[in-house]
Amino acid sequence: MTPSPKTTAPVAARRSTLNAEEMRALIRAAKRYDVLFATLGLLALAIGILTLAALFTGMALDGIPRLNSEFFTNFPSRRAGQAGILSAWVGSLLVMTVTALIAVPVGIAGAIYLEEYARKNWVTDVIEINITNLAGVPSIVYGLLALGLFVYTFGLGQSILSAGLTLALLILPIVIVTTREALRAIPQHIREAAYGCGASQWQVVSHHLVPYGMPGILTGVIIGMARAIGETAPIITIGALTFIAFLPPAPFMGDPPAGLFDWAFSGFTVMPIQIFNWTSRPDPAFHQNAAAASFVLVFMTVGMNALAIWLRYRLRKNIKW
Amino acid sequence: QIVKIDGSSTVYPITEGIAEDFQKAKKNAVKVTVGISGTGGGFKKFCRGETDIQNASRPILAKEMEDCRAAGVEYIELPVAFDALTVVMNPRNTFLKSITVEELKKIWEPAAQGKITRWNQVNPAWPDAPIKLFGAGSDSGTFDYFTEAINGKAKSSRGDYTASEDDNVLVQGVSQDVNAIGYFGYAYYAENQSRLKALAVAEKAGKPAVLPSEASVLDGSYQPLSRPIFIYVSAKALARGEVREFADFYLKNAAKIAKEVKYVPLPAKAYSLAAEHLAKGKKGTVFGGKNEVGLKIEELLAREARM
Amino acid sequence: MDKHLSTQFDAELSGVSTRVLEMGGLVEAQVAQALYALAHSSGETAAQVIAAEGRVNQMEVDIDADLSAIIARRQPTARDLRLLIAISKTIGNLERVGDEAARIARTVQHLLNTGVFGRLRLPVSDLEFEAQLAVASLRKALDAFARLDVNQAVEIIKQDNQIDAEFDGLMRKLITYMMEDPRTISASIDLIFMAKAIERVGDHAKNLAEQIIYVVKGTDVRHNPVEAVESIATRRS
Amino acid sequence: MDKHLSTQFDAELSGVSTRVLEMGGLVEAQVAQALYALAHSSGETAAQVIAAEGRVNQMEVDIDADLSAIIARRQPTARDLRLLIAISKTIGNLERVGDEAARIARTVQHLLNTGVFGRLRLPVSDLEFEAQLAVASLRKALDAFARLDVNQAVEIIKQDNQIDAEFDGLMRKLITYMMEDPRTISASIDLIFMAKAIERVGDHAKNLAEQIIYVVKGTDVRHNPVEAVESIATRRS
Amino acid sequence: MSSTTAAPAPILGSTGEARLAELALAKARRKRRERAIEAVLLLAACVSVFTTVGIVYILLKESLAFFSHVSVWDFITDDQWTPLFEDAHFGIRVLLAGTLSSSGVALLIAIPLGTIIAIYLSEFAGHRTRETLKPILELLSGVPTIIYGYFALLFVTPMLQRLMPELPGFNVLSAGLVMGIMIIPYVSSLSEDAMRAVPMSLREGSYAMGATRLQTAVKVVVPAAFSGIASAYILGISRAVGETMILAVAAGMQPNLTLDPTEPAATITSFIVQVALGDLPHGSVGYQTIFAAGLTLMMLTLSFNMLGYWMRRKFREAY
Amino acid sequence: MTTSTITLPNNPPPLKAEAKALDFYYGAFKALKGISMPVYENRVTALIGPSGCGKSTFLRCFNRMHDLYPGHRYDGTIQLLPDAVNLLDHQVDPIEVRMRISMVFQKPNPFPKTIFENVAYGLRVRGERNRTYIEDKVEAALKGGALWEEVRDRLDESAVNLSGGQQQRLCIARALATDPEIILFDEPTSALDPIATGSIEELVTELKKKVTILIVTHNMQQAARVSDYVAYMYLGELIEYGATRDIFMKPLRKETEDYITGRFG
Amino acid sequence: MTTSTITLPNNPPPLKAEAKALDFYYGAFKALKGISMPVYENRVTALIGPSGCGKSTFLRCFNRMHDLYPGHRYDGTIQLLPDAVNLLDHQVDPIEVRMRISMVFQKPNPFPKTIFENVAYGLRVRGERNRTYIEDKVEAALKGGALWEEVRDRLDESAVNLSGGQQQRLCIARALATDPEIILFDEPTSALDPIATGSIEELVTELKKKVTILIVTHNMQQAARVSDYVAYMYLGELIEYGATRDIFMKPLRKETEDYITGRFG
Ligand SMILES: Nc1ncnc2c1ncn2[C@@H]1O[C@H](COP(=O)(O)OP(=O)(O)OP(=O)(O)O)[C@@H](O)[C@H]1O
Ligand SMILES: Nc1ncnc2c1ncn2[C@@H]1O[C@H](COP(=O)(O)OP(=O)(O)OP(=O)(O)O)[C@@H](O)[C@H]1O
Ligand SMILES: [Mg+2]
Ligand SMILES: [Mg+2]
Ligand SMILES: O=P([O-])([O-])[O-]
Repeated sequence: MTPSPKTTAPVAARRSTLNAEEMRALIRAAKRYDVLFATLGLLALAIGILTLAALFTGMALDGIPRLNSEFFTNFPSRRAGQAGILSAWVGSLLVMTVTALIAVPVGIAGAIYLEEYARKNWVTDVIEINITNLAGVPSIVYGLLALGLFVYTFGLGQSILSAGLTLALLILPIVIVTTREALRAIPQHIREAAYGCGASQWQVVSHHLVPYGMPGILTGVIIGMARAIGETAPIITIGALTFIAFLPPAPFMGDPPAGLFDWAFSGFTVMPIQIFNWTSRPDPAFHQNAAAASFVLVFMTVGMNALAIWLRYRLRKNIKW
Repeated sequence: QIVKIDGSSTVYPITEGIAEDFQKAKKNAVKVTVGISGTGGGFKKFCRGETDIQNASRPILAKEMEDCRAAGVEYIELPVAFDALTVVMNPRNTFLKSITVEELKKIWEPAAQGKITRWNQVNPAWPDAPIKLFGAGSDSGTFDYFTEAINGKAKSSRGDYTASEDDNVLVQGVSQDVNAIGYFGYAYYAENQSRLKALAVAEKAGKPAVLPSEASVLDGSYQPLSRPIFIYVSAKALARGEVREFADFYLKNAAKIAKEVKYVPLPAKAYSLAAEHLAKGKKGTVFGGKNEVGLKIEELLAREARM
Repeated sequence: MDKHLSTQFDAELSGVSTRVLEMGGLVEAQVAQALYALAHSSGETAAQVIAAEGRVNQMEVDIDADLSAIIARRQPTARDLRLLIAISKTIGNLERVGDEAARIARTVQHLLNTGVFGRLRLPVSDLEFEAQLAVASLRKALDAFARLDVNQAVEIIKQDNQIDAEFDGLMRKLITYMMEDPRTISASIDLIFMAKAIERVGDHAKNLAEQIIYVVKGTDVRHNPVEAVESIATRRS
Repeated sequence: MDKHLSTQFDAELSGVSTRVLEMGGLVEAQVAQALYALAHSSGETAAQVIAAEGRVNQMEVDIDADLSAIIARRQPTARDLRLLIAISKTIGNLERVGDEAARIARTVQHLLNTGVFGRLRLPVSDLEFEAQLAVASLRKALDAFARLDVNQAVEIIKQDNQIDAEFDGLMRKLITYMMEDPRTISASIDLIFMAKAIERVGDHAKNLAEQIIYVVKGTDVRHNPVEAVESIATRRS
Repeated sequence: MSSTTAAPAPILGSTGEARLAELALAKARRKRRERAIEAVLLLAACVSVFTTVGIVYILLKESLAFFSHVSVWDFITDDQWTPLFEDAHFGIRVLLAGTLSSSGVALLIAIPLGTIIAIYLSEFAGHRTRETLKPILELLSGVPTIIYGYFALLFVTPMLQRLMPELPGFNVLSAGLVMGIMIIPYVSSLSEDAMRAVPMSLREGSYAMGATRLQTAVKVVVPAAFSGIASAYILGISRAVGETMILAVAAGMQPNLTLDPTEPAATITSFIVQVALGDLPHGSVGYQTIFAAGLTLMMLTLSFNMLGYWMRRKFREAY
Repeated sequence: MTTSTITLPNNPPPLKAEAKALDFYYGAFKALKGISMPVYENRVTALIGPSGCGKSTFLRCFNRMHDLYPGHRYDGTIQLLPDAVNLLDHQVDPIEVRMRISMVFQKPNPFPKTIFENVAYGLRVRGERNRTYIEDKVEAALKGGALWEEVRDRLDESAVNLSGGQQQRLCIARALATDPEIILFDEPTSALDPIATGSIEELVTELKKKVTILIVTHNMQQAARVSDYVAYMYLGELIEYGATRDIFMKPLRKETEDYITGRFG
Repeated sequence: MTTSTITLPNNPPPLKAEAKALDFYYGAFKALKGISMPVYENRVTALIGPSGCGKSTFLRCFNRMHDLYPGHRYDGTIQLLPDAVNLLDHQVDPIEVRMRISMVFQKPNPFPKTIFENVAYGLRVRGERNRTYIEDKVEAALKGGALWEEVRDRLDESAVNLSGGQQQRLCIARALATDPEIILFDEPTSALDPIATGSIEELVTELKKKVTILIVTHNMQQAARVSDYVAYMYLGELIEYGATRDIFMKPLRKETEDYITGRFG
């Protein structure tokens, strides 16, 4: 390169442009770090993914032999070979239903209030800190709360409803935070456009913000649910059952109106409790059951995560600003 | 028609087996649920009248009796099996053949905390190797029982040991460490004999060291570490046919199931006595709100009979 | 010409072009009338021509105002800008044509007032021929302007010589007249100025033609010899 | 005038203004030289004047090109645009002043060639007075233009009458001459045309002045009576 | 306009005052409806507040009972934690130490690895790689923690023991490591989101200066995304501090006043879960300890969150 | 405070609105200072001025957009004619105002819904349910927005897939669908390329046949091109108001001239 | 394929770069088609054309910005003079190219660092450590970016707090700090208000004394104002290249004229 003295500033006696050789050396050196870091990144990823793989293979090796149809259709039994997870997965399903039915509307509504209605002042700040803080409260504490509140104070007993409510509270912060995030990601000009058309605040919310925020909201809900489905401690605290050799009444099939919700007041067990119980049994055959059940549970979360990703992808396609 | 049971996880396997068979026998006409809130958590519910039957790995305590009284819950105490707390070591351990209560105390008493850390401090015959301790969590009935039996005072124990609610965890711990010693329920030992070795316990120096086994428990020679476990049946619930039926069924089948899940059944006499109590509706506890150790079966039966 | 994205701009441009043509028509008529007044010694017609001057002036001012408004509002470039610039020059020329017409008309009035027409024999018909050439040139120029016809523009420029030649001939003739009859001096001078005015009309027509070439070809051909202009105008861009 | 954000634009504007003044200086000199040639019968000077015409023409074309480039590139509005438009008109006027000077010079050459100066007594000095007025007017106008001085512009417009009056006087005088001595007719007509040219220079100076008022006041004052112009020019905006 | 449209009243009709009155009426009507909706939403927003209030109430109520038995001073200064023993000591420091060392280990894994992964995914990996690996990695946070517990105990600990034969079967290290791996996606996903959100124009600005990927990532993207990354860290910390089952299973539950991660230790959470599921009679002092411990934990996480909130405020970069 | 130089036309068209002594506050910050200005019916009035001078603020007073954010305050009036209601009156529901006065924003902001639903939105908000009526209106509005030909066959496609210029015309159609009396444009072309800009400008001049238009633009040339009247604002004050042609050829105030000629800085 | 109309100046300044038969592909899409064009030293060359015609694509070839994204392909060459390196050569490291050719983007994109660090960034990337040298360079660059006076007292404040126009000048200073041979500007003022735009334009004309400039703008007036040469592109092709004055007064190609005069659409 030419050493043409182009800079007029006297300070730049030395041009910062290096000669070609120097520059190439410099670039080579800098690029070495790139490669180094990329290796490091892959390594870090590998640690995570290998862990996951180890977990999976471990579970699979132990559990897959147990994964036959009876495993899914049998109730628990003292004989490991006959024990199944019927009551557990049905229970999990029902509890998740309650959780979703509570957490989704309440979480979205709360988030809407905080994001769209509430004045931005210290109260909102406090609520905000409060919510992030709730996200860090150990789940067992929710169990303690739920025991006092739902089981005893509200007299809901050790029911699917109590459990659903507890988990709903547990994931509420997640739903609220992600919903707020989703709402915040909707540009202000969309709101202004809607208001500009003469929409009222509620119309803006219901016609625009919620539908457009849906991908984010759903992701949050599903992530929350995935967390809830694996929770053990709070549900044990409120008194989930371990042995339950029958299913709750079929949802919404009883005699209306009261009968419709019989199921919600039924006793139940859920997957993690079944697993927890089986792992703590002395007979190693049960440990196999636990591995199999864990495998099922992890697959349920995987399924939910996949659903979240798919939904996010599907719904986002037509929403851009 | 539901029979609700909750409480100890120790008793759970027996109750579960009973419930399973009972439901089958009743062709699912009666539903039985069993929870594992722990003896304490279970009693809370039981004394509020929320459960029909309580699994308990220890007798009801004064505080809980009071709660029950306050709520007007009366109960019938039914011992259903023995659990032999088993002192275990690593199978590769070569120097431990047996141990005396004395020595156990030396290891486990509060004063040992931080001091007794090597085997030769307990018994000079033993090598100069670190002691690795594993024991029940301090919130469990097992812990209470063991401390009372060994250290003479419930809940009086050194604190620097690995505790776990989950006995499998302890099994794991002991099986991994040559210098380990630990204690937990017999069933865990029984299921893991390949990985653990039970340690014969001598009640006193000079007395013969006894290994835990059905026979040694039944004949009362495994002392002081065998303890009875119970169910408490709510008197009010007993009025319901299915609960009574279940309780009867329980006592009838307890021996079989207990064996099956590796507990030590009570002598047949004990079950018939219990059945009698049940039939008569004899309420209350024979323990006066305290845990007791070293209770032999005969004594228990005697007390029961006195009720 | 193709349409702009902005119909408003199109409308403004065509509006101003129309007004230019209108102005052109007006001054063309003025010149014709002035010559009529001269040929027919019509004081009335002369007066009309003079009266029209105000209108022409006003048109110049108005169109100029429009032009600057369009420039200010539309930021024209290239052909649009050249058109506006050409129009600006064109209306200046037209206004001056109007001036020449008025000058002729005023001279006619002057001659009528002094009664010269009755008394003297003047070569008015010679003037007429020059005038016809000039008016034809002007008309052609306006026509070419309306169609932005470069070929016609070149023709006009080529023909400008003719008018100049006519003027020179007329001059010589008039000088002879004056020499012959000194009483005609004053009137002849008037005639000379009229002839000059007519010659100027031709010049203006030529200027217009040059502007047309500028609009279409983008080259300013003023002050160039005819041949150069022709070659520029016929060059394919 | 205040600075633009764009120094380039400022430079372009002042560049074009400078060139206008330069052109003005050139044509002013041309006029002066032409008159010198006339007064001193200097064929040489006359030739110089004629030679300069090409330069003036070129300047007009160049400045015009600059103007359109500035308009195309800078999107000027308001005062800037008015200035550019005024310059466009001004250089047209200046070019015509140059033409008049050349015309005078050519006539001087013609007179010299025909040897008239030697043979005849012509009222060249009268012409000189008119010429002085006109040149003064032009100089003043250029000066006012440089400073965008409205007051001076008004003065120039007011003084245009004087030149016109001079021209009329001269005309009458020349006609007398011609009548007296028909031999002078041809030369006198030449003189008349020269006088007319000088009068036109005055007109152009006046036009310049009008443009100054346009730039500063934003009002097109052409074709208005002097009083109206004065009132517009002195109105406080 | 067709007659079918409800709203805007004809333009003409009434003017001035009269029109104003009409408009006021319409406004009042609309206001009422909107108010009702707002009230419902507010109620929903308050659920989380109620939850906190409930938690705090329960924790405080029982803690107060607890502190009537145990002095706060002892609670803070005692260096033994044996609340359920005959010779009861209530030195929360012991549990805090466990919590800190386990969180420390976890964060020492999760924060660097999470950050590196985030940078790698956001700045180095191709679109495909990112879109496949990120969700896979996120699965790590979806695995029930009890499974991790056993993984730590049965897989990681023996592995570590091969490297460190002295390592006890229960130790904070292995639990912490696994916990760290579990937390990685919390850190990496959120950080990656934050880095994604950094406008491409900023990156292009850096590359255009001749920067390499790493230079761009470290000098431009990370600082620009710092507030988001900090949130991710805070969440990771909260998660680490609040994690229960892994520690309950694998860390040994041994209340040791030590920060040495190769030792077994008990943490606040594992203590709580242990006691809450145990045999203690409710209402006993022993049982109440879990509330005091829970309160301590909550204060701990609260202070982290406040810190995080303050940091986000301070470092929120506009771009 | 400076007084404004307001040149009213000799033969004024009917008034559509009129601001009188309008002050506006963002909290304690006075963003508009005593603005008085006419808005003529079926004319385009452009607001120009340097960034931050309050153009948008002024514009957004006309549909009470400020009401969406806390801490604002209006003083003075904006009369909407002919019914002479003060838009800023507390009694007047901003929603009512917005139904009568539409707005088109800087960035095209179609809703991520179908093209049809975007245009129909204003009608839906008004509770309109008659399907054929809505369809007719949508078609008319899209025609008014010079978009009908381009989208007639894909009314059910998502609006976000349109090009920027089309999106902005869609937003205009959306604003038109409810027959507003005034349309407010806030820098409607600043996000568009010159060709899209040209078509929007063309549309604006087309629209004024039917509706009164107020447009904020930071592009002086654009103001010059599209507007009939121009208001030059500076630091929250109205400096000069007059016919566009006059403002751009011969503004009366030196401030205006300096801004227009690029002498500001 | 159309052939380009290229009018080279009579007395050409030295060449700084020259594109020859440049094709560019985004995947299978050919975005640039056989572009050949000179870039003269110390001159401003503007690229204009309708949206999507490939202006930015062409510009970004000069600093190999496309290399950041997968699926691109260059055909043809861009010679950088005087050393006659083909910038697009696979052997040439894009980082090296970028060190020699700076770029300023559409939206001001200061790094969220201090003003000083922003300007020093390029030096730091080059591994420069000498503090006084860096300080001198930063000062010189800020002076070159006409920002020194405004920020000299707050070099340690965050750059994101500057106004848009200042940010853009900062980005220019950042680009200047490393003494680039060419600076590429991609619509550098489209996010700015007219006054800030004016000052950037002024700066660009100032800068060309020291450095060669290539600027993309969708504002034809801007191209007219700042550039010495203009290239009009359409659908990936170079339609016409010539001196700015000629292009804007008298383009040779009808396509160019139509675009410039607003007849495109
Ligand atoms: N929400 C707000 N809170 C406080 N001040 C504000 C707010 N919005 C605008 N301002 C201030 O009010 C003044 C006017 O702002 P406005 O947005 O109306 O300017 P503008 O003329 O539209 O500028 P631009 O051309 O940049 O859009 C500015 O000084 C601005 O800083
Ligand atoms: N990353 C990309 N992948 C595929 N095609 C692209 C990509 N970027 C641009 N294009 C296409 O290449 C063509 C040229 O784009 P480019 O951005 O260079 O246009 P431009 O002239 O700069 O337009 P604008 O004025 O809108 O910035 C367009 O057709 C565009 O759609
Ligand atoms: Mg604005
Ligand atoms: Mg581009
Ligand atoms: O659960 P336990 O009561 O048996 O310890």
